[in-house]
Amino acid sequence: MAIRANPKLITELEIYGAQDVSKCYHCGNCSATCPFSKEPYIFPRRSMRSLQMGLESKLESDLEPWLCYYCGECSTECPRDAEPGETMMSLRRWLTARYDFTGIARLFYLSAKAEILAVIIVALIAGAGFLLYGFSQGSITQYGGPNAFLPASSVHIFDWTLAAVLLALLGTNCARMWWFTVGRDTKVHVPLSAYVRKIYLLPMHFFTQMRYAKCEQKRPWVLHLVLMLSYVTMLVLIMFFLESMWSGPAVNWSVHAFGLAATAGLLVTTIVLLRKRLKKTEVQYQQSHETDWMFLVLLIVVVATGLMQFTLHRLGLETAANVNYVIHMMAVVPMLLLEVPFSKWSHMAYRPLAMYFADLKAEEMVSKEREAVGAPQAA
Amino acid sequence: MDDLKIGVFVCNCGTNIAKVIDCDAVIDSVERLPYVAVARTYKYMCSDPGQDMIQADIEEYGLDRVVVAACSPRMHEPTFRKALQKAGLNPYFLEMANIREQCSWVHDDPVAATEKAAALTAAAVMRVAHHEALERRSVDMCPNTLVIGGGIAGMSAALDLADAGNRVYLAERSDHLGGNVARADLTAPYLDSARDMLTERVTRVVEHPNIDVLLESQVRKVDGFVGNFKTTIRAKADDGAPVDSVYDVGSIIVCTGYKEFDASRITHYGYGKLPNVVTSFELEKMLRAGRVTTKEGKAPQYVAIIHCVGSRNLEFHAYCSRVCCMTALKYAHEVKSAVPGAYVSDIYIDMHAFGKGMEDFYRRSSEIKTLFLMYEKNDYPVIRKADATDDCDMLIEVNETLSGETIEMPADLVVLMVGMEAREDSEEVAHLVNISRDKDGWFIESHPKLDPVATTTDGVYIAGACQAPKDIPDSVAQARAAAARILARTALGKIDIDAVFAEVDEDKCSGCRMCNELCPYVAIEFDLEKRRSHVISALCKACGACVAACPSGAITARHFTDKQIFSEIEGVLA
Amino acid sequence: MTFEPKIVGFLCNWCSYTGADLAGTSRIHYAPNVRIIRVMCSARIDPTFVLKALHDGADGVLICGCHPGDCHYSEGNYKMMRRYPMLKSLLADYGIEDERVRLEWVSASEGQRFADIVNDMTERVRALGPSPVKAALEADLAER
Amino acid sequence: MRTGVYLCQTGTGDLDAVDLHSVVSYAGNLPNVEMVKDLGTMPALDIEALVAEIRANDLQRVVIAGDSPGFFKPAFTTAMRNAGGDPSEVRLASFRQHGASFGIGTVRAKSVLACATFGVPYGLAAVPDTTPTHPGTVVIGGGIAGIQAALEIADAGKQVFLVERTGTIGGHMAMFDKTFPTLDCAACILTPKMVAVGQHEKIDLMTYSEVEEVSGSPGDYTVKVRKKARRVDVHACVACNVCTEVCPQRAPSEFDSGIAERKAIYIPFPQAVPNAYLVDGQSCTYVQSDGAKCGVCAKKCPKGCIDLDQVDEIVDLEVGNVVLALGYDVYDARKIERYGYGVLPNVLTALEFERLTNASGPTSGKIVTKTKRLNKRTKTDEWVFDAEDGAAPASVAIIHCVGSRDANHNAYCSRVCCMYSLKFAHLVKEKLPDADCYEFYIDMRAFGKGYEEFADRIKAEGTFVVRGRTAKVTEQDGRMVIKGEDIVSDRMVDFPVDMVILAVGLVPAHGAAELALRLGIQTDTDGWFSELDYNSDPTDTERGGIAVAGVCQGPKDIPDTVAQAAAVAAGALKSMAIGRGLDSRASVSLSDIEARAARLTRV
Repeated sequence: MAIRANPKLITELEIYGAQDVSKCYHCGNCSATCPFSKEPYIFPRRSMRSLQMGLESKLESDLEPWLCYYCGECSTECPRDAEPGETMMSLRRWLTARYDFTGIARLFYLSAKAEILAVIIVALIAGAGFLLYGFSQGSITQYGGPNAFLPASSVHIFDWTLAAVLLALLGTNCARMWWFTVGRDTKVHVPLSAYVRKIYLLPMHFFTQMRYAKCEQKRPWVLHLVLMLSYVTMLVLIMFFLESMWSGPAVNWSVHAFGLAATAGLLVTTIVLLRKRLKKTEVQYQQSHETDWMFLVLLIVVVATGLMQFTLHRLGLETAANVNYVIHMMAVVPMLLLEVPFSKWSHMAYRPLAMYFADLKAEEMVSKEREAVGAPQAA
Repeated sequence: MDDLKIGVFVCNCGTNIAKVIDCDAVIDSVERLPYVAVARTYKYMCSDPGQDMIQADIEEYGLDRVVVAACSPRMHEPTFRKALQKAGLNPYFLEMANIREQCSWVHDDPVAATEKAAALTAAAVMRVAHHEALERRSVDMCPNTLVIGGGIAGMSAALDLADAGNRVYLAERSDHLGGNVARADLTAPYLDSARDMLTERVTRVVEHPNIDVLLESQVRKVDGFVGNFKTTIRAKADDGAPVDSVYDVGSIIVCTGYKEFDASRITHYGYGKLPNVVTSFELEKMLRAGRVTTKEGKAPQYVAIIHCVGSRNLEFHAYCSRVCCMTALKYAHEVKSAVPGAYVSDIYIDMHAFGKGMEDFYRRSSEIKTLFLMYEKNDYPVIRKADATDDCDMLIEVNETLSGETIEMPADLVVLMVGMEAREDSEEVAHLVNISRDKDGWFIESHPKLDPVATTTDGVYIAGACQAPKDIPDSVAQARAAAARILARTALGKIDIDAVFAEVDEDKCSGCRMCNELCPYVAIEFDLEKRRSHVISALCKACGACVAACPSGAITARHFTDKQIFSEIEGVLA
Repeated sequence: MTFEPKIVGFLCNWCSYTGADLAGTSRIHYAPNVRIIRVMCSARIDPTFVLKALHDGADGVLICGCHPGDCHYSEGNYKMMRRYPMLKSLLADYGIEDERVRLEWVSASEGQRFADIVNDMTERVRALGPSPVKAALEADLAER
Repeated sequence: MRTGVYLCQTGTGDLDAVDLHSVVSYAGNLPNVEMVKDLGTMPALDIEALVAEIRANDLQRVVIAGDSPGFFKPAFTTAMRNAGGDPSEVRLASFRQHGASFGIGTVRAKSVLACATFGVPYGLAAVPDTTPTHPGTVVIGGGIAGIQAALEIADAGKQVFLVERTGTIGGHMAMFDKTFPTLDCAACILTPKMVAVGQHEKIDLMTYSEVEEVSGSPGDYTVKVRKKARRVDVHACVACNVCTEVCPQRAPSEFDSGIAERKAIYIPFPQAVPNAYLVDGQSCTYVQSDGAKCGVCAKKCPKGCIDLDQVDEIVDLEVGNVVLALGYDVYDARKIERYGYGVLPNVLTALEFERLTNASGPTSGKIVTKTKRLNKRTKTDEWVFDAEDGAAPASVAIIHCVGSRDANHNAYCSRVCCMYSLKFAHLVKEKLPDADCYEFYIDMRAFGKGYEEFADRIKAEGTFVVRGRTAKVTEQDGRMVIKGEDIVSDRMVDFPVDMVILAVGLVPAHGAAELALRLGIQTDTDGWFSELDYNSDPTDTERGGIAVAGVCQGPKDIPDTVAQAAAVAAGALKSMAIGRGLDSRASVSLSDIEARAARLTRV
């Protein structure tokens, strides 16, 4: 059955960042340059092709964009300056929007204004909420202990509810992702047993980012890994050890050591990434989408205020600490609420999932391929 | 012939020959041969003293034949012929024995080599005895030229010839000059104005004092041969009645161009049935009129351009029409400009963007978001009417090779890039001026690389798309090349005819006409009154095919007569 | 002393003769048994030339022309190509061994090839021994 | 006629060469010009707005001026029609087409624009006067283009000086084995022409000579030629080879494109014209030691025609016409590291393969892979072609578009590579029927007469034609591993072959740019010489009496080169026939053009 081409899609993808895809004349240089491009997942050329022709359903079901880490080799070698790397990046943005059932992601990617507005609104609500709550039951001069402005216990509850909401949102999107890429694929059927057998891939890819390490340059991988691990550490600390982080004034090294390490990790990587995006020397940092900036800006604010929080609290400047904490939360809440399910952060979930799915599908296809024809030398 | 005096001169070529061959032994062996009056060796025969020696001996011994045993005749035959001429001897009384390239340089056994050298020299001696005095003749060259076809090629050739002061008769079948280029608005890849180019050409041609433009005219008859053709052209007289008039010309350039492929021959493109399937030339019309719309008068949202219509496929023409790819890209640009916001797709096999500026043009075409869809040769796209629910008029199904998918491309207007094919009158023209056509009907050049403008009939040249599909620059270049060939001859005023050619002995000729068909240069005419064939020496290139074929041995090849070759055979075996 | 065959070679002027010259300029050595006669085109080679050569004592005849499609006169070599089988069948009837007469295509850049052909042919003809024509003629003479 | 002038640029032309502001103000003062508007670069044209504008000024003619105004014409034509005007009254003033670049940019742009407003083709209005022309012609470059041009002119009985940089004429074509698509041998075609040049009494052949400078004006040029010291008397030398035998010094043979060696005194190739030796000063011991050492060749030469102390000589040639037939160099494959040329032993360039497969080449046409061998002089291992020891490759990969069609190298297509690559495949299959042969291509550009049929034939012969350009070549236990994408069969290509041939593209010959500057002619962005008009005048240049032929004007195959070379003769012969040639276009003043255009428009 013939697939309907849609020449209009390419125009839409421009907003997601794919400016040069139309230049591609399909020499296959990029696919051959990419260290990850292996049968049955040959990319980026094929993805660029689907995009040029506007084969939406096909693109929607592609895992390839998630298998690319944008090392930039393909873009440097491209004879037509068609920027395959950037195209894959844009496709990831587009897919994120596609997976998201609420349509919020799409809105953010298509309009920077909308995103900024949303962030501000959420921040204000969060700020207002915390202030109201604080004044309603405690005193601004009290940090810890009884009638503390914002007692850890209640913040803790807030964190967990927030986490639950995020998980629900992200979970649904991941489910949709599965449906698009594996579930509705009639050609390959992945048996349940395989899912179980290969489940280990998820944590492995998540925590090691081992595929990224295969890229020619290793530094991006290190950066990415540090950023991700610090983030996760921080998440774990907040979700499970919030109490002990608040307890003071004595420093509880068993917890704070991790806290400080994570903070350092986040701070350094975020600054490095910001500088790269500003300097535009490396190909993969040349075309920054508004969402990339938003993500980094929020992150840096969160980290800065977090660190400030720690210091003020240790110095016993309780009022300042409380005020700063509210500001901190005004950045944290939008960051988590908007970025994790609807924007850049979501790829923390999509990437490992994609690799997991890719592996499962490949296994099936290869076993199918066995009886099919061999490579061209046997043609 | 008894008083024949032959001089034999054996060259040592330093040691090149002498090192292996005992030149004195060669002298001894040939001295004994009949008519040999003198035989000598010298270090370098080709050197001035060597040549002086030969000339002196011709004087002293009254030699009337000379044999030089030295290097390959391809190297020094002209040199020694000049030497003979200087000494007042007919240059064709020379024969060379190649005892360097084909003896001393290839053999190491001195005895065998010397024996062979002696044999070769002996053969030369025996051959030269039968040489005849030959004179290079020349016939007058009429400076006028007939150019058949008033397209861009014909006009370019005509202008070069006329500017040089020669009379040119430019015969055009239609009622206007410009040919197929006149149908185009812009040219690829720079989108220059085709019209300005033609206006310039036509104005110059029409105003040129040396060019007679014969519109609505037809060449009826061509007699004679190179330098002296008599051509009969039927043209409209002032009163409109056709009149035949005869023009004397020395050369003829055929620039009859091409005709477009008839798209309706390919049924699955639905040309002629689907209203919005048009040919490239029809789109060209729309663009010129500033009215790129569907038959319903709507601005097309989707425009699809299909390449290689009638070209590069087994059913119709195997060859590539060479210009369609760039023309298609031109249309992609023009449609985007005329209908802003239209989506143009370009359905091709291979993108032939080979010439200057073309690859860049291709790149720019993709930058303006032309969607390129690639299909396999002989796996044509299929066009069908779209359903009412679709946002387009037609759907084109393509097995798209770059994605491996079968694609359905929406289209409101489909443009068929019709290829070029030989004009239906090409056979007639070929017959008229005595040139041959290839399997596709294109005229055949005498050699694709040695001589891309001349034909097997001397004095008749071809230029432009009548020889094979060509774009404007290549056509113009070829036309000027043909003009150059003619200018070279008119500059000399005469056509030099090599003394070496075939002759028919009319007493022996049985009139079987076997040779007529054989001659690749149609140099043999059959005289219907006498019922005898005879060779037009000006056209003969002396290959000797006819000589060997003549059943009654009536044809002789000057300088390669049976007698000469027989005696050479006897010589090498003596 | 081994038998040294005499072979007459008819070479076309444009490809084969030039090729033979190239063998020389490249100093490629080969057997001295072939005596070359230059003709403008292989199409000029009248079967009687071959017969004449054999009659006058040649042990073999080598005919060389441009490769098919390369002919300086566009298709002369094809004419030779068509003539050749007839000639061969005629010679067969005369009882002349097939390998004594040979048609080869040699281009202007194939000096080596020409040398190889000459060597190969010389060996084959040497193996065949002297031409039967000679003997026959002598016998014929004796009878008179 | 009420005329509106719109300036629209595509940004591809040489914009800095034209002062648009002065062009705009100039246009405003032209008769009939009602409005002038500069729409800048790559404007998104709103046809409705244009219609309104045309109506408002009720324009009867619209002139689009710019580097390539044709790109905007359809929009204006549509607008003109929709506004009820005559669509054919949309005129173009193309700065690029009429050579509005360095120096003359602005004034040229003005004259082109003026013509357009009068509705007169620039070519009709800007006709330069004729100047008396010297009957001699100098042809620079002795490749097939130069040879053809020289013969065409000399056959008319006119004097030609053929100046060739190397020791022999013949150029690249002499290196080839077969020529596509007929597969007839290059030597069969070329050598007769070379001999004809060598023996032509009207051709003064100056090999091993270079053009130092060109002065004078159209019809009367003085060409200063440096006759480099050949150190061998061309006329006396009989090519006996003694000198080469005794010469102790070796150097890579240029003719064999480096895959074989030659001596310091050598003949480029056996059929060289002139058929004489020459001494390469760079590798000659005697020359390098200022006559202190060696000099044995001079002593041994039986004709004493070697003069090792010979020095360069400068000669001035008085000519009326100059023909540029410089030809090309091949792209330096070393610049593309990922193909490993120069590092991996069995990665060859096309020219190297030409010599390898050539019957007159170092292996006399035997296709073998390189063998490792100890160089006795340098005491190092080196990879060489050896007809005896070399193994026949079991598989050969041919990579198209090496250095061509690539933004990182040369963006243009080199036009000949597809076809010669197919030819290579044929030669491989012909000589090694069992060998696997792969062609990795992007587009198979078989456009010429009989080319498509040739391509089909090669495929039928069993060559694997793979669409997809190879990304890299690496080595794996002695074999060359190629990595690429096989697009059509949706596979990755990743397997070893024994030999890789790089179909290197063509680049302008070294020194071409300098020469163009000295001659005052233009080159395009890729460095190829610019013709006077792409379509109507593909062989003349801006400068009267200077013509271009062959590849130096842009990549070309042999048939097109020969045709173009013959075409330049037309220009030269024309000028000689009447003793006058056209002056440079630049000599026509703006006011003359205006006047002439105004006159023509009334007719």
